Amino acid sequence: MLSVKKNTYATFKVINGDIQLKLGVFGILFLLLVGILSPILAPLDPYHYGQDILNGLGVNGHLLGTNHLGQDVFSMIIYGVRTSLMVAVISALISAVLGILIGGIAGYFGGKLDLIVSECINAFMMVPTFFLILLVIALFDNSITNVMIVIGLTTWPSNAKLIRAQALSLRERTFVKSAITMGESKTQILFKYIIPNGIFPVLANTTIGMSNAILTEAGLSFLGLGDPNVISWGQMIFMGKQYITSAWWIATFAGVAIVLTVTVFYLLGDGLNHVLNPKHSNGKGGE
Amino acid sequence: MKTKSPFIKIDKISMWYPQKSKNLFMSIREERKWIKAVDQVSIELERGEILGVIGESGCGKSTLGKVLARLENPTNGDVYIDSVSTKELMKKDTKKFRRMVQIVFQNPFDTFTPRDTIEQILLRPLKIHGIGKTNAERREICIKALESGGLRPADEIMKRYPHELSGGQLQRISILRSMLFEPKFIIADEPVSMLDVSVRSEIINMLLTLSKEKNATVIFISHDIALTRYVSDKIAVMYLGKVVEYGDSDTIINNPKHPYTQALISNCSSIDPDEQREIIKIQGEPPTPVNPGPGCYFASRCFKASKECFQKYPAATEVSEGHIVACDRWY
Amino acid sequence: MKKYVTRRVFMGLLTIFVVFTINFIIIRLAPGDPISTIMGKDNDDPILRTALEEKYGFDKPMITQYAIYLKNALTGDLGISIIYNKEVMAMITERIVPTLLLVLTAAILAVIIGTLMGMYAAKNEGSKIDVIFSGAAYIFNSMPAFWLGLILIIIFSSVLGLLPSYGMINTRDAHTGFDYILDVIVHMVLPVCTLVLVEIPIYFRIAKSSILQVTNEDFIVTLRATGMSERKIFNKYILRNAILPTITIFGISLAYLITGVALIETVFAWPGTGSLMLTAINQRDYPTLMGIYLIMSISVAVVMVLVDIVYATFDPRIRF
Amino acid sequence: MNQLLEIKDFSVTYVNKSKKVYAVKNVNLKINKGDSLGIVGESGSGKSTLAMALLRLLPEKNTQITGKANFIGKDLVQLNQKELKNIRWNELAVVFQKSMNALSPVHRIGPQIEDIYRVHKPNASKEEIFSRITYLLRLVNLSERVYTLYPHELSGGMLQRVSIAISLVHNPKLLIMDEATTALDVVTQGQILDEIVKMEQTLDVTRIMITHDISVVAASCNKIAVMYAGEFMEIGYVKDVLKNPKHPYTRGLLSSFPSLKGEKLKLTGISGYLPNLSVKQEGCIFAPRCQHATEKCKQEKPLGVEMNENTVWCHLYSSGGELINEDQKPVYKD
Amino acid sequence: SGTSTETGGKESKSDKVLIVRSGGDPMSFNPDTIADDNAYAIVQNIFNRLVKLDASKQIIPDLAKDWEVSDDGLAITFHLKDNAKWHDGKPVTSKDVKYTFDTIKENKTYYFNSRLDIVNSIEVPDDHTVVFKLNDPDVSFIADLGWYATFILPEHVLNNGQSWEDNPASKEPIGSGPFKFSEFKQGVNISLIPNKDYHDGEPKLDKLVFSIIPDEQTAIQALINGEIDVYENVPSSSVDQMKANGKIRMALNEYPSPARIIFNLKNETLADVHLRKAIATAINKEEISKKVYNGVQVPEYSMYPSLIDWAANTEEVSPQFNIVEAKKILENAGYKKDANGFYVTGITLDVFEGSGYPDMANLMKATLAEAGIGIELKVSEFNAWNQKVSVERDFMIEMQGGFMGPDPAALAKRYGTGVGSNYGEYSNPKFDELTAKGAATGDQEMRAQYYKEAQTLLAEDLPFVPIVTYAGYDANNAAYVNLPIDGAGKWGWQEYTYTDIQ
Ligand SMILES: Nc1ncnc2c1ncn2[C@@H]1O[C@H](COP(=O)(O)OP(=O)(O)OP(=O)(O)O)[C@@H](O)[C@H]1O
Ligand SMILES: Nc1ncnc2c1ncn2[C@@H]1O[C@H](COP(=O)(O)OP(=O)(O)OP(=O)(O)O)[C@@H](O)[C@H]1O
Ligand SMILES: [Mg+2]
Ligand SMILES: [Mg+2]
Repeated sequence: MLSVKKNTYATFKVINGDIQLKLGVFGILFLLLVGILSPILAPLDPYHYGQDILNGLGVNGHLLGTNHLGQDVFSMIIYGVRTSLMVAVISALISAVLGILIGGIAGYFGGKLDLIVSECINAFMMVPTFFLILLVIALFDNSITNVMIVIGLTTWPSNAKLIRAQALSLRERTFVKSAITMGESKTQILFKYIIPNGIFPVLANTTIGMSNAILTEAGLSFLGLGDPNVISWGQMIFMGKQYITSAWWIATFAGVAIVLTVTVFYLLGDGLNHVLNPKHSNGKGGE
Repeated sequence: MKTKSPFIKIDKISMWYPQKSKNLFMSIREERKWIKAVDQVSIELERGEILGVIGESGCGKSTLGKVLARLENPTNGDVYIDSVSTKELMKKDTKKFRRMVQIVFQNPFDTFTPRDTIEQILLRPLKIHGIGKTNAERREICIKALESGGLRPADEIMKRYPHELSGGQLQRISILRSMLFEPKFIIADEPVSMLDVSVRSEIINMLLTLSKEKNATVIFISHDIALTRYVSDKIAVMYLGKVVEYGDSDTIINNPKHPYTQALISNCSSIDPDEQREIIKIQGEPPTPVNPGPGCYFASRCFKASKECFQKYPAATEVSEGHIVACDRWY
Repeated sequence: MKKYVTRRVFMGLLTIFVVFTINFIIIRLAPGDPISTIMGKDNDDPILRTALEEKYGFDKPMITQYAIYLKNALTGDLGISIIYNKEVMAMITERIVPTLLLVLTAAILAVIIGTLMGMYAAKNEGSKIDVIFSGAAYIFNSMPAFWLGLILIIIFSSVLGLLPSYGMINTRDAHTGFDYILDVIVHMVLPVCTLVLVEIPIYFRIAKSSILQVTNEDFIVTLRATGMSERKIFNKYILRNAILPTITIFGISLAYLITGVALIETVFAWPGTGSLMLTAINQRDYPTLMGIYLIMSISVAVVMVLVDIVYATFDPRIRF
Repeated sequence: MNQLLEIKDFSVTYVNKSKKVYAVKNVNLKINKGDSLGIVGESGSGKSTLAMALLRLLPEKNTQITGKANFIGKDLVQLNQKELKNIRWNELAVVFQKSMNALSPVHRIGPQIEDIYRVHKPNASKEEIFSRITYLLRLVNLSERVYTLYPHELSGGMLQRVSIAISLVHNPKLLIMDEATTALDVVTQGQILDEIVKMEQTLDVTRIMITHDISVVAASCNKIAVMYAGEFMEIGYVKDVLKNPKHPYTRGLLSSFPSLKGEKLKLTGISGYLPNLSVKQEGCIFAPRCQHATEKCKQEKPLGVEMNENTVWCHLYSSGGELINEDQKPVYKD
Repeated sequence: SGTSTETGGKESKSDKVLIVRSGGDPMSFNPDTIADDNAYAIVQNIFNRLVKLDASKQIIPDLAKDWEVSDDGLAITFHLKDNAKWHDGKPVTSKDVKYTFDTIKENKTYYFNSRLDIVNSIEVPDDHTVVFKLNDPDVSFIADLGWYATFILPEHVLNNGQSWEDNPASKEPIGSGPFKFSEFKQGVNISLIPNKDYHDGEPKLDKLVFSIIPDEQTAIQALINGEIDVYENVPSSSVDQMKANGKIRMALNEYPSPARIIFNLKNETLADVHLRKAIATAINKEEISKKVYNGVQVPEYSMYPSLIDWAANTEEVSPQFNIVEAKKILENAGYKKDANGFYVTGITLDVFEGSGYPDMANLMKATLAEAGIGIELKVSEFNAWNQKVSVERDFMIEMQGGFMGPDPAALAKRYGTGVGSNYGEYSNPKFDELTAKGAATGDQEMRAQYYKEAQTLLAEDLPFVPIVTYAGYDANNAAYVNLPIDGAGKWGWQEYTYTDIQ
């Protein structure tokens, strides 16, 4: 009957809505697991320069072959998860903490401070960030720590903007007003009411920020500005680029790994946005 | 006039917001424009009195409430409670002021942070103000309060999150929480307008009972003129930030003198289908409170307006004992 | 509206100034200087170094250098490239044309294709095609553009031999006239495709989600209630409202592209500002670096301001 | 009889994920030409759902509509899109509450109205449309100036007037107004209600007025239907129902409204809360909150009891309309 | 004729156009102000020097048909070819030579300026004879005249009161070389057209284009696709693939510029020769050569590039790879293992990005770790590295390359006491003495003697460790003959005068 068809359709839509979050969460868990268990999962030490040079797929037990230095590509990919996750998490953390504090304070305290901060945010949004990151990394030290810090320092404005908007509306919310009349201090309110209640959009944005951080790191590595002391996918592409026709596996799998990881973060971000979007949680209070 | 100073004296209180200029730099050069949300309002109230405030949307009722509760700092004026300047009090002892003055908000669904349980929500203010020594003691206080408000079983309700309770329950909790401080002055800003009609009466009755018990003075802000009449002893009618008429509630409803009050009341429909409605039409939409004046703010819409009305803001006239009208053509 | 535009332009100028200053500081604080480049790899003559430092004024205090540079920049004089001994302005104008050609073509194609795809997916939400589009959007959105570029070169240039792999024109046969244009177009195919492929998802998603969102607006329900055909509702009302976020995103991503295209320019040896910038970074060509940055900031600011203005003309609520 | 709309056994269910919401349950209703029916009920009682379902504007993918709704000889529930298109606005128009969002924000008001006008009269000339619209705008007390303005340039009251004018462009037979005056303040609301009543006399439309404010119904309708949790409790002439309410719920509701003039009576209201609409409940839906509820009430759904021209769904009354037990005369404790 | 006017429209297909890959934009077309690798290949075809280097990096005549050194070594006389003409038709005379070097000597900022300190005066007895009067004897001066920034410039064009940098003539250079400047498109290409009146015969090509492709991979693709014809020094990773390509001719091109690590002897840890020896012993040069350079750049043990075979000491060399031996050296010197098995830790190695150096450093790090020497890599972009290493001298070990030919006198410039390029601040009076003797003698055998002895000292002291030679394949379109690489002893390296289609 008609209603049956409607039913399946509705179910499909719901699953479709949730599936992103599900995939995202499972994907992240998977990546985390791989990151934690890298030493167990990787068949070989990726920092070991073996005798097998430029072996193809499966040759001599190298699942994804080896590179010109004799490193096992599969093991490198596995260890690369660590670098990518580290870059993603730490830079996003820096960006989120900065953004939340700056945006939260500006939005909640308002007034001239807010005007100044929000104009700064607007100005900062106009800054060509990749250019800036590139410049700093190229000119100063290209250690992975620097990369993470610089990404964090240049991407906070979007978080600040989000949380500021949240703070602006939250401070008009009744529960904040009522907290004031209950005698709570401004800092208490900022940390107890404004930030916890306004953090979700930042969270969703942060996962997107994480994917961008991974891509940025890869881009820098591709320009030869990666940190040689760690194994990163971007660097594998950079290194594998010269072998792209003869030993295509070096750059190709690293690229695939980036695509998959970034996709997982995007899925998570979208899923979060989806779930947190009030339009999807219909139904009024009560129940 | 009176020998004894009133319990609560609202003294020429004003709240002017600067017209929002979105640009930091241009705002410096531009001439400031002011939204006079509340403009020189003076009211005196006795202990235990209930004042209803009515008026069109945007006339400054809520702003008045917020200023009285010091959620906003008034541009001008002060409020004295028992002859104590609340401005001074805020500076010296904010917490004491907070315990003296409480506000009940319109939207019970939004009065509590969604992340905490009712228990956490109720205990926090007690802790802040050092009421009760141990958490157990504080819990006891809360449970007693909830049960007195008909919220049973109290300890079960305390475990819930706000979204697991109905609007009526939440509004009760909100009122009960305010009462924990035994405030002397309560501002209720449309406390029932978001609630289902059928549960309104219970909330209103509870508010009235509690404030009578504590002998607190109440300002009751509402759109609903019939309800305001039911609740309050006195009524103040506001228009664009000014009180245009003030008096005993029955006097105001039955014998309004200000043209605006007359229009307001005539437009207010009743549930009595037989009632003859003869509405007074006033032209136009309410103007914005940006730099109003210089004459009577209502003049442009007034059916009685004369030339003079546009020139000078009319003085408040006491037309009968305790009935004050800010209109030169009230007769 | 006039006030709005002035405000935006003013903000843009301020941003440029701030960015410019930050940039000056970053560049000057960085280790290394152009002198080393001029002196050549195997030369460490300290006398030569001092002489060169004097010649380019690097011996002056930084503040003085900044003041001089700022004064000159205000009069439109970006100085002379230390490395190439050429007017920075001339070098950038020469390079910015290919960059803009690449970026604008890609952005415009991406916005058109992406939006069309988004429209289709929104209309047929949940259909197979929608699922495919959405899935592909995730994948391409996550793809490092430089990697995609490499893959495209291998496929279309090395394996299939269909398209040129680098540059903007065929060096062997210098074309003129119409052939020249054709030649440039052929060379543009791969880099533009790369950019378009990674940009499409952005417009696809924004178009799809904003169309779906507008579809639920009350006024659309009202229009449905009037019996207006879905087609007309879609074409006239939904689209016009749903296009607004696309405009904003267009601005942001165009701005991003202008600066982010450097990677693609490297991969395809495209003679644009991106590659000029990378060389300038490596050689510490201060005037060129500052000049590029200034011009880029200006372009980004101009794009942003233009987009804001376009947005304002599309959305009457903005005009105040 | 000049019956315009007859709703029989009409139900609407929302199907969201695994959860169902029974928003409207087996309701019956008749409306005659020239009537003005006010549907009152508390928030969530299903008023809007009923209206939207009649207009067939609910998203088909997650709603189920059953029953019949005969409107000028056609069953609204069964109509296909093409037939619907013909009926919409021509015969059946609607005004929504959220007037702020009722018009596209990026189009000028005039052209939007023209588009709507052309839906059913594609060949109408500009002059024709303009004269019709200015006529209607004047009817709701607006100048033709709004024609060239954008929605955000109007106040809420003006937009609401525009919405009303738009709903009338094709002289519909039935006009549904869902909380059309709720968001407005007292003065504007009073004036618009007054205009609606007058306009109705000139244009001869039948109107369904959905609101939670009984005083609005008292001021502008001749019939009233009291709705509670998706069901009708009582339907009848405004004068009868408001003066002499039969259903315990109606009484409770009325006692929640203080009167503006006259004696100050104590407000009582109804204790308890609205039932959960996701659960199908046996018996009278109001029984859990009703102080007269008997075992029967808890088990059996009451059938409509006709009294004069009013109908009450309550077990307190016999099919003849008398109170079965005088002791149970619905009064409310103080 | 002779100016750079396009023939209009499309050039006919039969035109012989040679397209050479260039890594980047030239900085200037004045070849004497700065040393610029990107310009170097181009200007060699526009200008002439007194002498030039051939494909094997030996000195051969250019404008000077021959030269002689006076017995005391204080005067060098060059005899110029008499048929050389500038592109505008004016003859090239010894006055131009004098003008060129006098101007360089006056300008401290010009690259060759400090090298001319040794020159007391330049005399021009006639139009085709130039005599350099030196303050001290130095035979290697001749070789240096064949390197960067020594091109002879036209006095009549440039001597107009403006500096060379600002001179508009520097933008459209007029030289005496086989090709004339035609066009420069920034970031795209540089086109040269043949000089029909060239004194060594008209070039065979119709057009010589240097196409700018910064990215190596793109350049390889372009070569495979036939979009370019010459790619000097292809990455070793692509060598096998290109060798297999029938359309491409591969030719090995070697340079006396070995990759080496240099110890900062001012650093306490590294001042210990035992540690240096241990490090040198723990470097697996074979592995590096094979993995990083695909065997193209071979291990280098000699302290002077073995490519210059007459001067290289192949007996006293840096140690062979032997982990056990390295450990033994450390043990004997009294080093103790820590808990992780390291004798020494905290040594940093500064490397710049490119040339496979980071890879090389990573491999070294791995074998050094095996020998119990803990190294931390610091990779920076070249300019930052340069600042750190060469200007600030803030490093422990650094890795670099750099030209050490064509004359062993280069040893003194790299490792002589107090010399600018002596980053590690090596100082050995005996070494200084030997190199001084080498420079003052004209006799090649004697010189070889001195320099080999000096190398023995280096092999003992190990202020640096050579790792691999510098070499690369030039990949050329097989259709062309007489490319620069084919010109050993006949024509200049990077010179296309004789290049032709088969
Ligand atoms: N923070 C603020 N900044 C600027 N203007 C404000 C602010 N708060 C209120 N206003 C303005 O002050 C006026 C009075 O607002 P207020 O909320 O007090 O009205 P109200 O009488 O409570 O209306 P309602 O009945 O709709 O609640 C309005 O015009 C409003 O726009
Ligand atoms: N899309 C939906 N999905 C599920 N439940 C819904 C949906 N829309 C409304 N409901 C539920 O249906 C019931 C009736 O809602 P409806 O909007 O018809 O009430 P109403 O009487 O118009 O209330 P109000 O006075 O607040 O407008 C409510 O319980 C509501 O939560
Ligand atoms: Mg209010
Ligand atoms: Mg509704």
